[in-house]
Amino acid sequence: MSSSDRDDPAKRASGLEAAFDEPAFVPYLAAGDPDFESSLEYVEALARGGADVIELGLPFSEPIAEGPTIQRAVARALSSGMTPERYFEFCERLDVDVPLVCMTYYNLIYQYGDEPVRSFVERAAAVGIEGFVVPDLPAEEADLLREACDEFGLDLIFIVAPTTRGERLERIMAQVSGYVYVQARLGVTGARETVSDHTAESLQRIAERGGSAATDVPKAVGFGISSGEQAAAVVEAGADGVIVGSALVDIVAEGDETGRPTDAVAADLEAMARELKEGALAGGQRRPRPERT
Amino acid sequence: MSSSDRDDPAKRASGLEAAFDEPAFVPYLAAGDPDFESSLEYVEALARGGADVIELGLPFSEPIAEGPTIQRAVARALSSGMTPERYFEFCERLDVDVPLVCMTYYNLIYQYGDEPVRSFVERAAAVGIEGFVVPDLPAEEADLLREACDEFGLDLIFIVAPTTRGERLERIMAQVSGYVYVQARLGVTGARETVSDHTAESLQRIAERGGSAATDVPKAVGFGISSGEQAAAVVEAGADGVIVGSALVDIVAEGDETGRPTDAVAADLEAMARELKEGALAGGQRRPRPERT
Amino acid sequence: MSNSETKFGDYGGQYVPEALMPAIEELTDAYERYVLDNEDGFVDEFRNRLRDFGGRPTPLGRADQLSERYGHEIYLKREDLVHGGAHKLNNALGQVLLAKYMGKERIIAETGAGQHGTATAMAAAHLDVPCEIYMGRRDINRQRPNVFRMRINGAEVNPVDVGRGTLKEAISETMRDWATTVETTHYVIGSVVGPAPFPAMVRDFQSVISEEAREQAIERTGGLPGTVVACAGGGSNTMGAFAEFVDDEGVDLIAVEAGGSALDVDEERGVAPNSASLSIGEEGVLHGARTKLLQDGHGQIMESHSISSGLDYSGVGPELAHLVDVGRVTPATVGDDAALEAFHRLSTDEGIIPALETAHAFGFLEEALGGDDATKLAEPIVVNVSGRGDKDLEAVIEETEARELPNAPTMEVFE
Amino acid sequence: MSNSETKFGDYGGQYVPEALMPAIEELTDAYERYVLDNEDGFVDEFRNRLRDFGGRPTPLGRADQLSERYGHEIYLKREDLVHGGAHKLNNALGQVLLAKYMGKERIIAETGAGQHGTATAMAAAHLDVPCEIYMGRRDINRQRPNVFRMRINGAEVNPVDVGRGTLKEAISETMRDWATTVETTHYVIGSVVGPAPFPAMVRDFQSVISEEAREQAIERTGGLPGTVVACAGGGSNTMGAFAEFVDDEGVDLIAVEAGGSALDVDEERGVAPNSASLSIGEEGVLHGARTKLLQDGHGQIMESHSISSGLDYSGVGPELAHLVDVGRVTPATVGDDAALEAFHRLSTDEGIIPALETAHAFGFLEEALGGDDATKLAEPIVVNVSGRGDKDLEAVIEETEARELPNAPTMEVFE
Ligand SMILES: Cc1ncc(COP(=O)(O)O)c(C=O)c1O
Ligand SMILES: Cc1ncc(COP(=O)(O)O)c(C=O)c1O
Repeated sequence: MSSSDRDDPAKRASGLEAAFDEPAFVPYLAAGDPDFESSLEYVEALARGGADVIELGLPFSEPIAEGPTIQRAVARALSSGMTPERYFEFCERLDVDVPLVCMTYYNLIYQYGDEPVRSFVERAAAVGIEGFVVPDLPAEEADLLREACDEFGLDLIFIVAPTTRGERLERIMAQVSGYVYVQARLGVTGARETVSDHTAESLQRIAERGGSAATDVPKAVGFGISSGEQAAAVVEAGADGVIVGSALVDIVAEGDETGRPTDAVAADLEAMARELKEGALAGGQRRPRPERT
Repeated sequence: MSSSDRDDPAKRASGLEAAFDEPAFVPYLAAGDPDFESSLEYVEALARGGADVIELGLPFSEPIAEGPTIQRAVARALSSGMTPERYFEFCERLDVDVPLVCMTYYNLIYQYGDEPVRSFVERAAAVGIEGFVVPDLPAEEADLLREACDEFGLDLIFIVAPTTRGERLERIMAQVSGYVYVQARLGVTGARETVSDHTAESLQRIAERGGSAATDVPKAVGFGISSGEQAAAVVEAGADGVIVGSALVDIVAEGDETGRPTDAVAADLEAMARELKEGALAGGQRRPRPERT
Repeated sequence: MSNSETKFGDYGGQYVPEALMPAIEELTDAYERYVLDNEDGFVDEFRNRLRDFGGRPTPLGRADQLSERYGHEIYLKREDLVHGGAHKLNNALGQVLLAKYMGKERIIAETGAGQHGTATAMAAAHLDVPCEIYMGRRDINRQRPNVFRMRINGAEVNPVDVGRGTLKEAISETMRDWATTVETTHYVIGSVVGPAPFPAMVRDFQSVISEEAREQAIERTGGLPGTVVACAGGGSNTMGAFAEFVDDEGVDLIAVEAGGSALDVDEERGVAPNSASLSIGEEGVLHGARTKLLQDGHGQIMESHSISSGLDYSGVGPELAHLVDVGRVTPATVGDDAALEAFHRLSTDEGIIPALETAHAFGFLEEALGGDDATKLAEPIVVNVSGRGDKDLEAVIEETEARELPNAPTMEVFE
Repeated sequence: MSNSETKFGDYGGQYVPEALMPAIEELTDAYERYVLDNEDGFVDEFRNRLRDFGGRPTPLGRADQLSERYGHEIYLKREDLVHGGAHKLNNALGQVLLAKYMGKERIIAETGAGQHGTATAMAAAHLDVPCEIYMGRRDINRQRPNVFRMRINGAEVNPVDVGRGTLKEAISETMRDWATTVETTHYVIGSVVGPAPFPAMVRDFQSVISEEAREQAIERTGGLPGTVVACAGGGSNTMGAFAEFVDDEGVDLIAVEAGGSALDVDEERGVAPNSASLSIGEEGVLHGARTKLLQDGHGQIMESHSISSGLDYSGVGPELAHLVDVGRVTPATVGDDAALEAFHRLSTDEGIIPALETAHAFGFLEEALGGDDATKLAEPIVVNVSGRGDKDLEAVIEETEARELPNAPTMEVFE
């Protein structure tokens, strides 16, 4: 991620939001799955396929928010030797031109370096990461991370769940930056055949109680999206972007299990990325989007 | 047992006591072990070998006073179809010239016929039985059986155990008739290599607390005697006779297990009987027996 | 000095080998002095240990789901919560303690389900007396966990290979040991059976159940129960649950026996496919007492049968036989299938996994109150939960699978 | 309205997915209203059910043989006598009842040793709520009887095949279920771990242990105990046994963790051959709370190890971590071998077969008081017997045979 204008911390926050100027495709992969070098190629393939932001997972041994697909990805990455330090090297090696978001669990952020949290954020900023998604860190416990993000100019993305309502929603929306991760349905990550009806409902709720951030901060919908069609539907329902993880990890997993060549897997990922990106764009065209288009 | 002078009830009691005029050999076998016909031959062989009284077991399903050897004999007899009725037939068929004592458990005596206990005793008397040994019937519970025995002129033999002392001993000795079954050691029936030292001690105790019966009623010692040598030692210690069960049953059992011909087994039994009888006689010679010899 | 009862009507007595009679006289004396007359504070120590070691009092709790199901107020007396998992400790602790007061150095006991053996092993370990348990080979194999427990408590377990290898044979074998070792050894008999003074003494140790239940019922419901239900093998939990109510004429007492697979007897094979001696047994003498027995026409004892080892016995306590004869106790039978169903019902509906023995008492509730031709029982009903079912898990699973019971859970979670 | 504690010093908090936060807020509210303020008589019903269904109070009994062995007055708080066989029901019953008050229709729980799963399944059956239990595959195989019990109580048991298949994975998987079903479902967490309000709430449900023990000690010994000893996995029996003594400065509180096979960690393999998070763990965040953890230098959670499934966990309750940091609670460790020996000692000497978890507390007694360099502990000593060992029999036999322990009985009675 040898980029130029993201060296200035002040600009980063806008970097993420800008990625949603058109309906965005936000893929997730676990760094180091199934090994360091293949994983680099896979992430780069996603960028080629049209990713607007990449959520790059730093694997944690207890991924309590993940379904079986990503649990296994995390296990593969861990056993291939992925560590926070190697993760940062991975980011440095990565040759993509899209913003990176670090997706990980709080304990890894907390344990790194001499100063809990701050050391990790500092190092993340140095390797070009622009934001964080931390599934086990609700807004209530996020002060330390928020401070460090502010210090180094990174975004702190929060998840809004179908159960997040009323005052909670207001509190989260007041703290969020970069984008809002709208969880499409209850449960853990994992590809689904059909996308839940919660999307429109959730976006509606955010619009009602989200305050100024509801209009200012993009809303990316994730959890279960696995096809261009679904991506289109989600965007049509009002999302500013789609987050896709398990459907992509499935391709990596299958490649690993069947021993396919890395470049073949990378090509499939790129094609899948393209389908999803095109879906998102198609969804955007199918609806009136006066505010952002 | 087609005998003549035992038809008169009044003479029966003396019949048993008379058997101890010289040191007596009192063998035990379970009637019907391992089958009706062989068993007849075995009992007759004992008579030929010198038995003075025969304790003929009527098998009961819960022989709580018996060791493994006799338990197995009882099981063989039961599975060959022995019942109280068949037992009486067995006695009728038996061609021996020695008094028979029925050894069984109380429930069989209690259940037989229309009148509890009395029916059984009546029938036993009719087939020529002269006495009873009932291991699970202590003197305290023996009233009904005693009455019936008196009515039909049979002896009721009680066991005196090593633990029987003081008043208990007196009470038992006051009720006993035929002979006293002196239990040589604690425990259950079964052949032993060595005979316990309790014999002399028990006889001593009986002499002290046994009242007139201590001198009038013969004392037969049993539990564990398995050789002529032991028989001699027991008689020498003062017994009027030896009761031998398991050592004889062992011969029956071995014959049954190895499929030996009945007459060969019978011959062995007869030889063993002879050894035991001779042992008893030898024991008698080795001690001064002014009162009875 | 109080006198112990040796007969209950015509039942009871002391039909044992002479070698044991002196010990039984000694025991009778000790029973009268220590248990009946509290000499040397025996009863106080017993009660304290029952509380501190045994966990008494046990609760009397309302069975909400069953009460609703049957439209009757149902309360459970929770002997399953006694240390070791059954009422058996009440007696075992009493007898082992008594043996210590008597200066005995060694304890032996028979066991069927293994509950009495376990209770005795625990009591013996607690009171520091060596202990050996006789157990039929068949029962060893169907009650493995209890065998482990006895061994782990330091008791020897002596397998009995005679006959069918169940409780009857174990009792006979223990009596044989006792006949050999009677001078130093106390035989802790496990139910209200055997020669006097055992039936009265075991009842006295167990009557803490009804003593508590009576008080608790009055406190909780404002009065005496209408009905008390208990399963009956030898009848110790039964007599324990009934004892203090026997004089309360208004309280119905129901003893539920194992109906096994059928209520008849196979004279030919000498086998009764049930253990219903109160219901179909005949008077006779076994294991030291005159009582009701499963026997053939000749007086040979039949092999009994029950899905529950602890009820699988051809005899029954003489006092219970007497109370049935005089009409004070009503006998009932529940078969293997109904007991198994009741086992699952209590487990899923009340969250209490009962012993298979205990399950028979609940099978009776279903049969009396569950069907279309349901009768009424006098309320409130107290059911004695004589023990917990941990020991029965493997057997239950096997028996359940063999029957494909509709209300039973599957076990396919294991690979 | 009372306020619940969410932090204990720096420990505790609520580190959970956003989807769960509303449920946790709802739970916090319910905890404060029902548990802390007894709204709708919740606490009264809870106490009554603990008594009638759970069998409380449990006794505090003197351990005669151990007292003699160690020359110290030793008393046992008998949580092994609680229905189900462990202290776990205190909490499970409280939470399932609370779930009903909250209108939840479904119960889920994780379990390690199976004791919490069993307790939850029993409570759910008792209160008529459907229930699913997550259990690691490895634990399923080493605690079979408890799996049977859960199934027989009507609970679903969901095997967790992830990772090493122990408690850590089961908790993660239950959290995943909860994240999916949170609107209708209550997650009955099994120890004083997890996000607030669980650690405080579970402690409150368990503190009945020390409430009773405190009263009983005063009544029995005329004063407070000098020392209270409890094993610590997550720490619920520990906090339950300590809670009411925390303010009694003179009472020493000792939390005994599983020392496993060694007290170090294998960073390379990511495995700690122990479960001693209080003793050698580092601050971190796991399963919703900041606490002491077994983790590698990167913050990855280590697989823990203990001979006892119930202690086999990489974390520990945040309040306990805090009490250790401030010096109020002293941590200690006892390894697998010493725990197994202590298991046999309690079984043969006191007639109480403890859970392997519990055995660690007794292993501590031996190590502190048994050797030549024996220290003194303040008397009287109360040891919390957190559970019974029925669930551990097979494992104990296997582990014992592998070690050829001198004080252990053999099992050759089986053919
Ligand atoms: C739990 C339980 N209930 C009942 C019984 C039957 O015995 P009793 O009829 O003496 O209570 C047993 C015997 O082992 C038992 O374990
Ligand atoms: C008997 C027993 N004791 C202790 C524990 C450890 O849990 P905690 O530390 O929460 O009491 C368990 C857990 O399963 C247990 O079953």
